[in-house]
Amino acid sequence: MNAWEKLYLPAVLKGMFITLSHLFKKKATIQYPEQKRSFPKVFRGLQVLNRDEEGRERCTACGLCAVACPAEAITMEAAERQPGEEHLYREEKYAAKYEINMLRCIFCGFCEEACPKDAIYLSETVTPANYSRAGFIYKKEDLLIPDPTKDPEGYQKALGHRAKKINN
Amino acid sequence: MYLLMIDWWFILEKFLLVGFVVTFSLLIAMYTTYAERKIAAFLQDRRGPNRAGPFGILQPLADGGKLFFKEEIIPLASSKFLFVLGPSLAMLTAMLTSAVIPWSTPLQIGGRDVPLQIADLNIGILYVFGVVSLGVYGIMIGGWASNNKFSLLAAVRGASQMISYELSMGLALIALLMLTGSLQMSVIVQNQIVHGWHVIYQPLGFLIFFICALAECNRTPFDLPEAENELNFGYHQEYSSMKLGLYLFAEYVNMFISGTVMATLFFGGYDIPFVNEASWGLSPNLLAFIGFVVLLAKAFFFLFVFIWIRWTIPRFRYDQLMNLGWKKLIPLALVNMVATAIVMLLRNR
Amino acid sequence: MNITQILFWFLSALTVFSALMVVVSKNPVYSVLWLIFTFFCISGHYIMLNAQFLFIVNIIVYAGAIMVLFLFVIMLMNLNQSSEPKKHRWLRMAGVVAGGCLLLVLVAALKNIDIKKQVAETNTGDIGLIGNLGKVLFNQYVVPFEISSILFLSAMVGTVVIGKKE
Amino acid sequence: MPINYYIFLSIALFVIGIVGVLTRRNAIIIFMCIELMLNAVNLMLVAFSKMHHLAKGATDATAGIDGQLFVFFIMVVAAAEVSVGLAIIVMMYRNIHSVDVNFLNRLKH
Repeated sequence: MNAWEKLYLPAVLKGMFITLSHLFKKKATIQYPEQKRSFPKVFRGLQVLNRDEEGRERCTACGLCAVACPAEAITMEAAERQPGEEHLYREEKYAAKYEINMLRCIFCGFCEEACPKDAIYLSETVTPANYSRAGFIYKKEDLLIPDPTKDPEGYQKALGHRAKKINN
Repeated sequence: MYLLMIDWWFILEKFLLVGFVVTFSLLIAMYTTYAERKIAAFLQDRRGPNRAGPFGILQPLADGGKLFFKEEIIPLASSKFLFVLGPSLAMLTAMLTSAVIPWSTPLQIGGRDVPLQIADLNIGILYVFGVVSLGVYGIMIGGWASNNKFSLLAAVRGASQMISYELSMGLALIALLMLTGSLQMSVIVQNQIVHGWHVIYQPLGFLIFFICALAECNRTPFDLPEAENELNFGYHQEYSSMKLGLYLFAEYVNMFISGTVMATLFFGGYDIPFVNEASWGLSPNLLAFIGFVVLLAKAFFFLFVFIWIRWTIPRFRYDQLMNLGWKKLIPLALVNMVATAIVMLLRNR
Repeated sequence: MNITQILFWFLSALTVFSALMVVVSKNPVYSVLWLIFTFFCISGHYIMLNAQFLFIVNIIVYAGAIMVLFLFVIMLMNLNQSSEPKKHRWLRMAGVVAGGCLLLVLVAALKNIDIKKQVAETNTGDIGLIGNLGKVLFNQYVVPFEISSILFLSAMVGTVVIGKKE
Repeated sequence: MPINYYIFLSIALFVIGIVGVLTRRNAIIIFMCIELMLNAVNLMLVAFSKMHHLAKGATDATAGIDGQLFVFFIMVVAAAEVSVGLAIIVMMYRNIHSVDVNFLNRLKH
């Protein structure tokens, strides 16, 4: 270094003007609750249990998703469909209990790929916060998508554009 | 200057002035914390606090409220009195300096000239110096009373830093004093109104003074006493609640006051450059107000530069800090002093 | 009693009390702090005598530099009261008695001197102002002033030599 | 103020300093007591200088100013003394791990 460089003053001034120039640049912040970053097409968010067009649950409790799950986050119990419940369940067998432990889930999407009935898929919701660990074990009620016959808007919203690709 | 004569109007007006200056500098310090965060954010392409009130204007109030309602912790093995004394001293010494700053030209109220300066001591600069040298105690007492080895180390570190930089600060000022021939702040400002700002004559002196002011206020790149991330948070490690708030606040008050001191000593105080505001024919009160605003504008500029430097230049290592203080700034200040003396001698011949 | 006298007595009482606390305090750090307070009181006396320059120099030099050094050394050595063993009780008594005797003798000797009627002027008089002091200092006393700078230099060198590790 | 008040005040401070030197064993405290004694003398000198000024100020404007200059020089000497003295105390602490003056009676260890 020569004497001029050893003074450090020019370097300091240069640095100062670099930071000053940032004063006038566009801000990178996205103000989250009001503005949201758009997700890529392949984004994998929270799982959702799907229904068909008549509002019947698609899941038959075959257990393939639980087998495919590398994190062993999925538990389910099967039950047989009783007469008179045809408007609730699409197949003869259904999941009486279906839980996903969101603390274990790694959002890999294997469950979605394993499912032969298109019953489970990953939506665009990001996992929300919760006060207790128990709250992160999502029950079937938490996972089920709104009924399209009763709440078509909520159904479309929960579906997102990702699921449309699957349904068609 | 006879200090003990009693004139009740005089006392009343001084009380009002003191109250005004204190509340005003506290207010400014409050909003400097906001400015610090906002400018830091802007320099880093962020937005900064913008939730409390429009543009986050109420953020300092929210911060203050948070500090007030936090739990007060006094370490069991600390000396309680000194533990409380530390932050109070820091705040006190930060405020005391403002007593000799001439804020503007005198007001005229009811036929009386009311000078906008709390005390026009003829040892004005030395007074500033005395108070600055007392600023060490807030840090040292707080650090020692916490009974924590990290805060003690930080306190010792801070004290030696402040003492070292006081020296070059004083030497840089001596050259300035040779120009004015007086230590009185009002005379120094008057001299600049007549002859032009001192920064023209003393650019090197100003640079040294500025660097030392950074070090005295414990601002980056000299914020070793409180180096929070690599050196364990510094002398106020054990402090919580409003006592921590006082320490943090004292830093901002210090910044504001040192900004005004620099404006007064080197940038003409309340003087507007290139114009003769007395010839505008305005009323003296309006002129005083304009002068006050001008001084504030200069002080705010320095505040901005302080913050700007903080978010640009990384922290010094301790040996680098001492090297800069003792081996660079002091010889430079001495050279500056001698050069000024020689030039003055030659010009007088 | 006018305000000057009230201030004088108040300051004097504070000075003596804090000076006593310097000696009495167990903890060296408290001693240092009380000594600083004593210096402030003495500075207050200087203001009363209108010796403004000495007032500020007292604060800068004593309170701002010397006492910081003391505090520094004490904090670095981490001395607290347990590390200082007390002198024997009778030795301490002897010290106090000897000091008391000196006080008695001095007071008795100076009680009836003829300058007793003289008055030190408070609040007025310009000789304490910095300009006047400076003129005399750099005319009549310029040689002692320069010599004191040599003293400082030698003290600095001495300190560095003593403080250096072999 | 009458000069004898100042005289008695500084005598009191001086004696307190002496008592401190005699009764304490901590070298730093002893040192501080010496500073206290120096300050007692300073106060006395300033008071005397003002007394002289009052007595002779009408004929000689700088009467009594030497007293204040002496105080200035005493402060200079005190500053030099403290720096050297504290260096000695630090060295002493480094060698015998104590600042107790009673340990200094043995000249070697």
